[in-house]
Amino acid sequence: MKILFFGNLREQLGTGEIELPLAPGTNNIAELLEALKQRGSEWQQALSAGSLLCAVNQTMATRDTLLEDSDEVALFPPVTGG
Amino acid sequence: MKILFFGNLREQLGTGEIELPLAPGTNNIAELLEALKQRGSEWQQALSAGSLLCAVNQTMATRDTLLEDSDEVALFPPVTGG
Amino acid sequence: MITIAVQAADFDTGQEIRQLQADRTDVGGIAIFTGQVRDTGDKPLGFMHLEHYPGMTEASLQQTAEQAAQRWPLIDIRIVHRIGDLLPGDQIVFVGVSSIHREAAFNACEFIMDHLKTHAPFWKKEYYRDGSTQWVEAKNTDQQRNARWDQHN
Amino acid sequence: MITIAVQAADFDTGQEIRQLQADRTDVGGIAIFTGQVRDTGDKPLGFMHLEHYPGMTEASLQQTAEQAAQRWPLIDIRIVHRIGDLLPGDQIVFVGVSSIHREAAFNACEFIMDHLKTHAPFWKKEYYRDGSTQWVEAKNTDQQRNARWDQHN
Repeated sequence: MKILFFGNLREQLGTGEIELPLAPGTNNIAELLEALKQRGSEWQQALSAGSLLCAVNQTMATRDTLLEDSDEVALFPPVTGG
Repeated sequence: MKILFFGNLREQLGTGEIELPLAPGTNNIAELLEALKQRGSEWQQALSAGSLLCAVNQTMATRDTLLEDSDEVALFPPVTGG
Repeated sequence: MITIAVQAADFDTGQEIRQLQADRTDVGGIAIFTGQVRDTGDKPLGFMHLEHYPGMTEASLQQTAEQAAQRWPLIDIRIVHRIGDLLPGDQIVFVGVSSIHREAAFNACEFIMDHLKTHAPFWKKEYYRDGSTQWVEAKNTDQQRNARWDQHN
Repeated sequence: MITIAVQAADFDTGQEIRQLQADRTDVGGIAIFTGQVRDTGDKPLGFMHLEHYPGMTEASLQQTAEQAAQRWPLIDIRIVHRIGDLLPGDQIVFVGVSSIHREAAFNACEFIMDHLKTHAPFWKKEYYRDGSTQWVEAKNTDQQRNARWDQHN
């Protein structure tokens, strides 16, 4: 599974993209976030923001959106275009 | 007193402007309209529309706006610019 | 700054917008409306004549712009309205408003159009290709739209 | 017709508007919004960087435009959004909507801006002249403004 990070979150994590096999027990975005938080204190802190948005296959998703290993997941702070 | 007519009203009356001394008893727009209606059946008909707008010295006015002989009065149908 | 023009000549919308943007770094948003001559009635339109009340027209547009400037925090207001004979598809009116914030720009632009439609002394007459003519009737919806701004006061 | 562009290059607002007007005689009104880079904070701005999510950005703007087209009787929608490094005063975004009636054009233009501000994956980072940087924070007022459109449903 490809996971992309944008904006401030990309800077906080020090990476814009990781590849990860979808682990057993990680069925939705909420569970993916919990799994990613185990990667270290920066991850724990950066991914705890309730305002964090997510997209699955380039469409806005929610915490309970289900995941497949072939998905492109993106995590990012609230958008500020326009 | 100069009295201007615009749009459809100008066509109905066949004139865009008349000069008229302010007659005794003609103190406001409503009374001016009544006096003008005496000029003939076209005037009677054209000036009876309740939707008719008026301006005094190039500012929107109402039926009870008071008049002086030096005023520029304008009568016209609802506006349709834009 | 308020800029008003009533003219027979066409206007360059891009140039009008550049005037609103010109060398300023405090403009957050610009809301613009342009109106064109439509040819969507039953009878094909030859041209439209726009009659106006010289002198009062400019004063009326100025007052409308000043009301908008009192109501919202605006930077610049530009209004251009054409008069005379216009062909289908021709530009009639340009209203452009710049502000720090887009909400003020949107509201002011819509307010100016609604106010102009009900207060500025312009009258449209349509000349059809079959030789007949028709004065355009004022729309009740324009009155209603303008009345909204009084309720919001 | 819906036209979407996400690009580093500047755009010509006059040309965008001419595309909306182009040779059509059924357009009654065109509502436009343009946003510029502001320099009104405490620290003088050097430039602003606009990051985006390639692919999703275009899809998101397309969806927003389609929602507007379902909601109001529109003729054309054009959205241009720039990315990369922009200087104070530079144009960021163009939203133009043409319709037979001005009410639909105004509503759709404002809806698209509100939706874009809360849904399109763009992130602004400010680079100040003193060398410091700051990610622009999302505004609660943008969320509230966008929520209005749900209530009106």
